[in-house]
Amino acid sequence: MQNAWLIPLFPTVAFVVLALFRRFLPGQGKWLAIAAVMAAFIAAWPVLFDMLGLGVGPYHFPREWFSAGPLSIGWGTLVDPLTVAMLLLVTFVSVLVQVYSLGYMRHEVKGRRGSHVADDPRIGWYYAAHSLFTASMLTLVLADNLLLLYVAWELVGLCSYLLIGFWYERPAAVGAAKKAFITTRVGDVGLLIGIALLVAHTGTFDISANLEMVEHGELSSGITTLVALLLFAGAVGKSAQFPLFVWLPDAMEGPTPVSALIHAATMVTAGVFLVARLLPLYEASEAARYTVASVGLVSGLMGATMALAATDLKRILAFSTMSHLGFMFLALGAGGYTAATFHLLTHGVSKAMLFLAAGSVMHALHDETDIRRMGGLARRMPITGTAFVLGALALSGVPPLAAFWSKDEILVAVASGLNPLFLVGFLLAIVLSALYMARAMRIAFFGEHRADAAHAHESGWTMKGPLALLTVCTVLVGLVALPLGFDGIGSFLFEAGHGPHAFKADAVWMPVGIALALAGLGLGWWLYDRALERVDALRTRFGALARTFERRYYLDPLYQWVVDRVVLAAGRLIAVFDRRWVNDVGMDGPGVATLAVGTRLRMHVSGFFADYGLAVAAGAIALALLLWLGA
Amino acid sequence: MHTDFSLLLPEFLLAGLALAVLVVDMALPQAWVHRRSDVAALIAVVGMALVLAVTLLTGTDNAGFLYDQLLFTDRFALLFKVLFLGTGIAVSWMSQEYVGAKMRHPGEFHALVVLAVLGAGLMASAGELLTAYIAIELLSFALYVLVGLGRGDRRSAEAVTKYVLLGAVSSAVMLFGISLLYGATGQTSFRDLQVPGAWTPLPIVGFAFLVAGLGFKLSAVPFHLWTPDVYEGAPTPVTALISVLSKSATVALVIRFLAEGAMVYQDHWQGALAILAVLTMMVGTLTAMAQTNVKRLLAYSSVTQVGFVLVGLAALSEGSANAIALHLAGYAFTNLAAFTVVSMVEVRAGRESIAGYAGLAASSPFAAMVLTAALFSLAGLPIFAGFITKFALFTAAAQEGLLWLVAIAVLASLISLYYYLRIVRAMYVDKAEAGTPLASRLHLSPVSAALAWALLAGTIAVGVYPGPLAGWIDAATNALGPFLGS
Amino acid sequence: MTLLHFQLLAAALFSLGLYGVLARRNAVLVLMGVELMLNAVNVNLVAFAAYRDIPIATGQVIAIFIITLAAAEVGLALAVVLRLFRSHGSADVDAIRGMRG
Amino acid sequence: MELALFVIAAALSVGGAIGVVMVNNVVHAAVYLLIAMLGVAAAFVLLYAEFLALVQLLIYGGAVTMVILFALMLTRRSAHEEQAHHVRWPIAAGVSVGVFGLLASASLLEAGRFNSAERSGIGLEELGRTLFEEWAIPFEVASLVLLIAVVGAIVIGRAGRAEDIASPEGAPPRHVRPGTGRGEAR
Amino acid sequence: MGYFERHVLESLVYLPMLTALVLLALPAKGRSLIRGVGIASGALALGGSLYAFVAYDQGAGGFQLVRVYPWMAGLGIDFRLGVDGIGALMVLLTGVVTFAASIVAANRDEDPKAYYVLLNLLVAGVYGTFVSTDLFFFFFFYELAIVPMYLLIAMWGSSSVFPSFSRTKEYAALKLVLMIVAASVLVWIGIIAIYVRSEAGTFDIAALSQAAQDGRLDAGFQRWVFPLVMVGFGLLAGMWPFHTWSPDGHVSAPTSVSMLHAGVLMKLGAFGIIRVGMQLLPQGMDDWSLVLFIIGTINVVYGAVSALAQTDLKYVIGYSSVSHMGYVLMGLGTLDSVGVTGASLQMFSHGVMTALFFTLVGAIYERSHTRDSLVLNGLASRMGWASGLFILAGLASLGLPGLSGFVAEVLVFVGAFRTEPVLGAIGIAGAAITAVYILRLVGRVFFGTPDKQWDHLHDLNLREGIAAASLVIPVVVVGIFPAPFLDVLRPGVAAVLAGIGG
Repeated sequence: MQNAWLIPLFPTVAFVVLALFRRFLPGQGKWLAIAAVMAAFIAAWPVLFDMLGLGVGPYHFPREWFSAGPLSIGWGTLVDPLTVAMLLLVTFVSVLVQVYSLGYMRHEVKGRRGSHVADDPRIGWYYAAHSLFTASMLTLVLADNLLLLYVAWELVGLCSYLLIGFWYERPAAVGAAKKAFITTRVGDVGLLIGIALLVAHTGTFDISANLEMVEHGELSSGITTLVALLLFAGAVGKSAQFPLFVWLPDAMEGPTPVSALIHAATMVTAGVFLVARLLPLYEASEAARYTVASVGLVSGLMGATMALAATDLKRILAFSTMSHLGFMFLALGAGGYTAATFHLLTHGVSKAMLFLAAGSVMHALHDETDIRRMGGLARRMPITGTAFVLGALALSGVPPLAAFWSKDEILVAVASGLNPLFLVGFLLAIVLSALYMARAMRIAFFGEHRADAAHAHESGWTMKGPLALLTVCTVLVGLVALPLGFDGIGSFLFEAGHGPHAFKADAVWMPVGIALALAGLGLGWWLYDRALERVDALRTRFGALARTFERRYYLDPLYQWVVDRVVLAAGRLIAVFDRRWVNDVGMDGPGVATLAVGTRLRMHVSGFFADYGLAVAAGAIALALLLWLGA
Repeated sequence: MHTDFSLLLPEFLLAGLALAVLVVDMALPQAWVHRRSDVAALIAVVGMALVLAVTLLTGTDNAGFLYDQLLFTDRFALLFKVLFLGTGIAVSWMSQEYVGAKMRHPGEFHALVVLAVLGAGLMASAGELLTAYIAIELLSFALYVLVGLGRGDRRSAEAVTKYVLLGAVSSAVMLFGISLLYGATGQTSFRDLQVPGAWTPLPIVGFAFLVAGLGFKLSAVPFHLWTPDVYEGAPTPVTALISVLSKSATVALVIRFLAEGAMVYQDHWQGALAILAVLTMMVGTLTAMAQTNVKRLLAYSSVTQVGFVLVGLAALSEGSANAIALHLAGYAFTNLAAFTVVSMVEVRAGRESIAGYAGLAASSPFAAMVLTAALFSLAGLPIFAGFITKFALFTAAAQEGLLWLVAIAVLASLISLYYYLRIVRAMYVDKAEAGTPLASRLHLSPVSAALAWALLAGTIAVGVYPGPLAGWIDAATNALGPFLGS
Repeated sequence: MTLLHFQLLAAALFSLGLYGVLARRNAVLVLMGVELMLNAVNVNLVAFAAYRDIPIATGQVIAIFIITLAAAEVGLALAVVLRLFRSHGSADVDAIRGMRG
Repeated sequence: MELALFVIAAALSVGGAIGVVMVNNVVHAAVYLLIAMLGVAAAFVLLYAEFLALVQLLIYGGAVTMVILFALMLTRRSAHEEQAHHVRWPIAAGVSVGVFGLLASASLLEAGRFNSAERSGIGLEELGRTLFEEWAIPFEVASLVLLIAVVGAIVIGRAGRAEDIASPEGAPPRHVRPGTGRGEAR
Repeated sequence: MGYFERHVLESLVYLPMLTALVLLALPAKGRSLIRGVGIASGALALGGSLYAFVAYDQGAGGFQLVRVYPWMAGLGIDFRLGVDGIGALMVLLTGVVTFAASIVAANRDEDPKAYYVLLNLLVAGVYGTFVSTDLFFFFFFYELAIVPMYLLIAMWGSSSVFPSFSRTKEYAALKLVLMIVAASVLVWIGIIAIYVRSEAGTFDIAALSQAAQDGRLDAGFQRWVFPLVMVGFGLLAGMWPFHTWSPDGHVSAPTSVSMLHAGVLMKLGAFGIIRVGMQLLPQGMDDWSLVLFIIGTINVVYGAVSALAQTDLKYVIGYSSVSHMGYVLMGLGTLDSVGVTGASLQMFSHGVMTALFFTLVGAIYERSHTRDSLVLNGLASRMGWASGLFILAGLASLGLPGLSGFVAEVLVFVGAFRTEPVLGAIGIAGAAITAVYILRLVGRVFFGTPDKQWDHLHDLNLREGIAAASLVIPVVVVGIFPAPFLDVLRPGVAAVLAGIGG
């Protein structure tokens, strides 16, 4: 377990080798990357076994990285069940996605002699970035201190940026990448401020030490709340929560495997991970806790409604991701540590699978993503179709699929830990999430063929295999909630101090949850029939609302306005101010004035002899008077 | 009464040298007439070099004074005599080409240079008002004639007229001052003027008039107005002579006068000299900004430099006397280097406006480099002499509590950089118009080039390792030590 | 009759000479002004020398030097004026403004 | 009696001086200069400096005035061809009055402080001995000054002649009049 | 101490001077020989700098590699050399940037002789400043570094013409030189004032520092002298509002000069604040630290916001330098051991990073003859290495972890939060703006499909590659293994702060 730090090392090495020497490697080194991440995946298991054998920890292995003044910054590891779970999730999904990419990244390449199907020309770079991402994400979950966490946090953001913008010839991809980076960066400002503020007060970056101080009340409540909120800002950005979610739908411009890995299963969950990791901090502040819950609920509802209005298959999934991440925050806000982290895992698996399915569809349809141009795909692509349907059902909360179990936990947590208003909102969100999943499923995979969908076919085993494997996991992973063989996930993923607890079927909320999910699904199936008449009628009825959903609550134009009219305008204003006033007047001004004085002053040498003599005489008198009167 | 005439051996030799130059020039065989200029220059340069050697050999242990403090042959005088002889050698050297190309009286020219050096040396030695006055007149008369020796263009006539008439007026003012001082003390020897409690109106006016007259020689504002016109109108080597020799000699005289004759009243005259320094620096530097003629620009630049020296004079102490002497030495190298190039460009390319210097760097990289180095030195940038000499000067002034004056001085120094850069820009950045002399390669005469090399080396040597020179100067000002010490 | 009388006489001569220098346009007249100023100096010197408790020769010696040098100066200056006249066609110092600024 | 003599001497010199600076006719001015010199010589006599008075008469009255008159002849085109006074003469007058005021007030304030009441003369012998013994070096230097003056007068006097102006070595650089900056790119 | 160890510092000063002399003696026609000599000198400088850096014993601390040569006894000036931890790091920085710049300089075609001569003078000045422990020589070399700037920019620079305004190289050169000299005027006054007031009779920094400790420089005196020093040195560090010479100057200067100037010369300013301001005027620093802090924060935000509106690549980098030097000023203003350490490391980090930027922009400009980010596009497809490295530099600039900028900035921020959290927060926000302009620039210039007109562009050649690599390596190494650098800084920072009693 003390060697857990080696896990990120495998992909790191792969990254370094690929980044520098990929042109000398066969297939630009993609096999190396896969091997590395596979090694990491394998290496993660001993940690789990250690933990099962030794107890849940947490285990802290500090190591110094560098120090400045009184501060010491480490690269140590903090291993607790959450870490182990994340390690497995990240490496597992990474392996599958990288394998999947082998197929996905083979497409039409324009060469000198026409186009042919081949690996993307920059496949090596693609795998390098993937490796870096995996390494960073693993570091993030292992980090024992906030600075190392932040380092990894930024690096996963960078990888997200690089991979979203992987096809940098496409302006949309470049724009999306930029937007993703900058938007999350806004949150990161809060995160870094929060870290700096916390460290300024506690004097250490170490997470355990900080939490200990928080629990011992060594920080004033004001600072605690402030730090908690600032750190949460980072989580909001990274996990695409309201109001910083705008980058997530655009991020779908990247290759779909990237979306599956980064924007569904792993990176976006970093925010949840962060809050979960620092939950004592939030529990110490009611305001922070409620903020987290509120943002989570609002994001959950907004994501769901936007998913309902979106027509792009990947974006529907993206909004769904946002919505489910919202549920996790809601759970965290409610104190449902186990619920949130469990949902993180189940959602991660399901959503990755859904994305892979979507990728499979896109691959078959020449990058078509509009669900209105699909239809009847289930028949043409049985594996993909099965997977998608299972995924949709899972996320809707249909038992016994993955997300059912975790959603139920969240429901229980919300019902017990928060104001009833949150419960109402969450119930609505459950219905909505079932509804939009049904919609996507119904329109894309059932009904009649539209456009190119007729020629769609399944892809090779590299894509089908991971998809199938994830589907199986989606079906099965939720069952770990049950005490099968061990005491269930609740005995493993529990927050220190709250104690382990086994899964308990709640007599009230489990049926309610199932009923709502089924109702949503049914409603969706009924609403989005072939002709979409019923929907159109609704749409005309609630046009403004529909438009609000479609336009993503107008946050994009608002931000665009802020960027164009405030930030860039300020930039232009300052630039002109800098040139005209600071430079031309402030700095050149004295110079120009001096020169003007000089130009006037030179006329004092008039050329007249008399003036010269006069100056001598007058000067002599003046000097005499000066000396005389001065004496 | 000490009347050891052997102490004055260098002076006698110089006088003889001047006559020899005149006589040889007149008696030159017909076959040599076309080399008149070279012969005169050679005799003057070699002669002055020999005198320099004699001065150095005899000077060190022959400290003393003649005729009841009339003339001092102490180390202070020796230091300046060496400086003046060096200046004279350089000016004669650089004139070789100029005089040959532009003048009809090489013999007279070089003889007058020698006499000017003699006059300057006497100024540095003079310990008494009348002797000082006559030494000043010797130098001034030589310069009057040299300025008038310019080929018969209108500018030369104008320059010499203004110079002679104003010089006479200033002499009269100075003499009136001397007469009042004499009247108040009954003495003319500097050391006898220093009577405590004698700072009363009549001697004050006398002191003021004396300073005004010396200020004229120094080009201190407001007595400076002749400077640009004379600098512009005079033959360029003569301009160099005025700017270096005349200024340094006057400064030497002023130092000795203030040290031996007026130190007890320093509190009284310090403020006035400081004001004079401020005026001189600021007017000089501001006016220089708008100049278009290189020689005029250098004229105002020399006014500014005098302002810096005045800062040191206002704060006169042993330290600042050292610094002033160091500054003058560095300034001599620097300014002579600059004028060597200016003179060369005038002779070879007929250019003396700043714009006319366009393309000099391409045409003659060496000349441009020397001039640039000289200008940077004048601006007070390292590794050139100007940096350390100004630094020493301002530090010394600040030590006497005149930090505010130093602040103004460094400000003036900053402004001066602007106009020096204008010349640098013309030389390096601007391109010569096709067909003009500087559009093609400009060949330097090896004689001038050798001088330029030597002066450049001196400028840099003072800039990077002033220690030995400073030590020598330190020993020299020790002669005035008893008067300067606190 | 005291020293003061001579001092005032010298001051008057000096001021008048100065006025001549400053107000006159003909270079020769300017030169005459200078001569007046120098004479004022001489009056001063000689008077100071005379009104001393212990007579000393310095004042008169200086005056002799001044007279001599003044004469030389006149000679030189007049040559200069001649040259000015030749090149500019007049001896008017106001007219020589070829250089300024 | 002595006072009367002083008044005469002063009147001669001051009157002459006024003449020098006021009259328009340059030749008249030269004559007035001579008168002023005479007045000064008279003052010298009153100060027991007979030798100096003699020198004054010889050098000024003889040499200087003659030279000046020659110069006037050589440089004059007509007697009244030009305005003799600078247009800004009031300023000059002001400054001159200022100088007088300064000198006079300084003298008045310190009258009697630096001098004895009685004047005394110095013997010619004493004067000569001082001049040639104590002041030998300045004397020799002065002779060099005279040498320069002679050389200079010759050289400069010749320099302005026509053949000299049209010198053989090409045209001198065109002088650009400062202040206008024409033809000069800054 | 071995021979080399005894003489390494002075050798670093003499080496460029000697190179300049040797070059002067070479015929101007032998271009490849001249370039060879220039590059060899740069390599030697790098080697010497590395040696000096390694030779510095961080355990012992204090000034090391000390040499004293008598120079001018009258004023108490000696040629004293020595480095403390901060100086050692700066020497290393100078070596790295000099090496890269001397390689890049080989791309200049016009008059390489004069160019290398002036460049070497500049380098001599920079080295001299970092290793001088005599206040006079500190100032001497400080000014020496300015001397060649005018010609380097005015002769070899480039003018910029924009629709709304234009900046000629002559203007930029003049402004740069005059402003820096104007600032050094303030420094000059400050130095003389310190010398006089201390009555130490020497310019030895150690002795003057002792005088300050002994209270011979009283608080009132320090209070009025410190702003002179702060503004004087601060101007060279790009301190707002005296920063305007910097973007214009960097834009107009030829590549290698921009590298040296932004990379090293600006550091002289900050170094001066440390050496003179903090060490000789501790009380003044204490009084004025908040002002410095606030100005630094303004720098950060103002520079970043200004950079947002720029379209010229070099202007973006120029303003980003203003912004990044703000972190240095902020860090110094904290007077906190973490903050000052961060500021010192930021000096190094910004130095290599910005030199890398200019190397790459220069490479792009020499090929495309434009720096307009609105015209350039899709370069990633044409100049892969250049684009990749530019993006790397950009990421370092926006404070991406794993690269040098991050460590330095985080330390500055933590230091800031330990003193003035609000300013720290503003600084962090400024860092976010950096991301905006860097990513906008990268998106426009490197991504997208390249126009036809860029078809002929080729990637970095070997020389440029070596230059860039020599700069990238420190960026990455400091980002990943900052410990050796911070360990060297530690004794220096501790000594500086010890005097301030904070």
